[in-house]
Amino acid sequence: MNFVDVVEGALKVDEITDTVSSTSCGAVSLFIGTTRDNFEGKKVIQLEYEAYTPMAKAKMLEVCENIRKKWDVENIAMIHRIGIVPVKEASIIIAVSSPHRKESLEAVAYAIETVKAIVPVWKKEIYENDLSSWKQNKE
Amino acid sequence: MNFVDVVEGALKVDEITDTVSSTSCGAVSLFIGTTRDNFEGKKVIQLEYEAYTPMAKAKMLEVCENIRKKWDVENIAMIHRIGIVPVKEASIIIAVSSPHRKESLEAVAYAIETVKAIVPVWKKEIYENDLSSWKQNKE
Amino acid sequence: MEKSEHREFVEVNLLFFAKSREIVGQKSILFELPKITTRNLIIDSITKKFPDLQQISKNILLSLNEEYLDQDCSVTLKAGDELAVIPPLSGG
Amino acid sequence: MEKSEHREFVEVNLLFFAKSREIVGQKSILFELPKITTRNLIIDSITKKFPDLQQISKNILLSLNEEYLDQDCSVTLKAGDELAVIPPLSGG
Repeated sequence: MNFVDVVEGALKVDEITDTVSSTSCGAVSLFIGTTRDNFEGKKVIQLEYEAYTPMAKAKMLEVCENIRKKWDVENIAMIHRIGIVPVKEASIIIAVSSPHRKESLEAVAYAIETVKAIVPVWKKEIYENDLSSWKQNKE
Repeated sequence: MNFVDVVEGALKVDEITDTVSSTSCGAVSLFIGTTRDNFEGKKVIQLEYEAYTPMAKAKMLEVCENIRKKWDVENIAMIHRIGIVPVKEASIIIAVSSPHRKESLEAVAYAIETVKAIVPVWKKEIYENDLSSWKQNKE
Repeated sequence: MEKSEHREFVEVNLLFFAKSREIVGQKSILFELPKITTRNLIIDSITKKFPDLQQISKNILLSLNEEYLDQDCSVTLKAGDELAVIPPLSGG
Repeated sequence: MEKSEHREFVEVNLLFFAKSREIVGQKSILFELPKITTRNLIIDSITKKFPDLQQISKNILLSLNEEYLDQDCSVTLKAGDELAVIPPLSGG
């Protein structure tokens, strides 16, 4: 099962874990991207995310399909939060279940790299001095 | 912060995520080991885990220290459940937060390998025909 | 927009996101483009209409109906196509 | 256990886990061992006391006060030490 979504409001790691858990699997691996309170010495108050939502979902499903070409995994969930994400809260959760641990661990690492590279989502850092800056993912 | 524990009863992924989340971190990676319903064609009803609890905690702390020698991570939590773990439920959760994603992803993969190799915990698979078998982790 | 008699034009939905949205001040507009064109000619048309986009025009991607357009490709548009200006990604 | 006059013996806590616990039928016992010995001699003493452990004796590890004993090491015990029979691990 591939589950992808782009939502406003807090992400719930226990719900997403339940979504991918499977009786035939011995492993669930997760990656959670969270808002850091600093960037290059500047204090970050919060992040604001914007998505091209339908294309973002389509590209996340593309990442799911690529995972399945590479690894034997059971369920995949990717949820990206948009709007304001305060410090310490999750902007993205990726969860993958697999019969054996190696596959889900590798798949999650691949997934976050690929999501950052191809899924049309943007974040703006809002600093304590009221300034803000649109970010760019590194290669 | 290193947090390790060996407990009876269900593990809560949201609490463990909160335990490691940090305002200075952009990433939390998790590995959850879950009970599979099959092993080599036999139907598994549940697992039963037993630990040499004080040594298990000491060895989990040793894994934490080894992680910190290798990667720049912020918080580490490892919790192993003992007693009966029904199918689909978690026997272990490992969570690591880090400023950048690569470190926590690599640390979690290393952690579960090393825990399986050095932490004195044993599982017995209980099959539907009332038979059971103590397992052995592969190299 | 001027039309040459021998070129067919179509109207597409042009979407702006993130910094491009802030520069243009709109999320989407209807935009007329030649039916047969290229990715680079489309960017030229857009930056002609919105000169302030030139500050980021070297860093933007285009998508057509939710698929990225490669750098040099020829593009055939039809009325109602969804074209989007995609600044450097920063999701995750 | 027989004692030779020139060897000093100490009493340790010997713990059994998993399959070794099931075979022995106890979680822990008090066990007398030479004060200066080796890991292999300890295993010999334990399997002499509990012959049924021989079926897994090639696969067990020993720990002393929560540290694994390497295969061939010399070991100095003191009274009250915690020695554990560690069958192949299967945690995680």
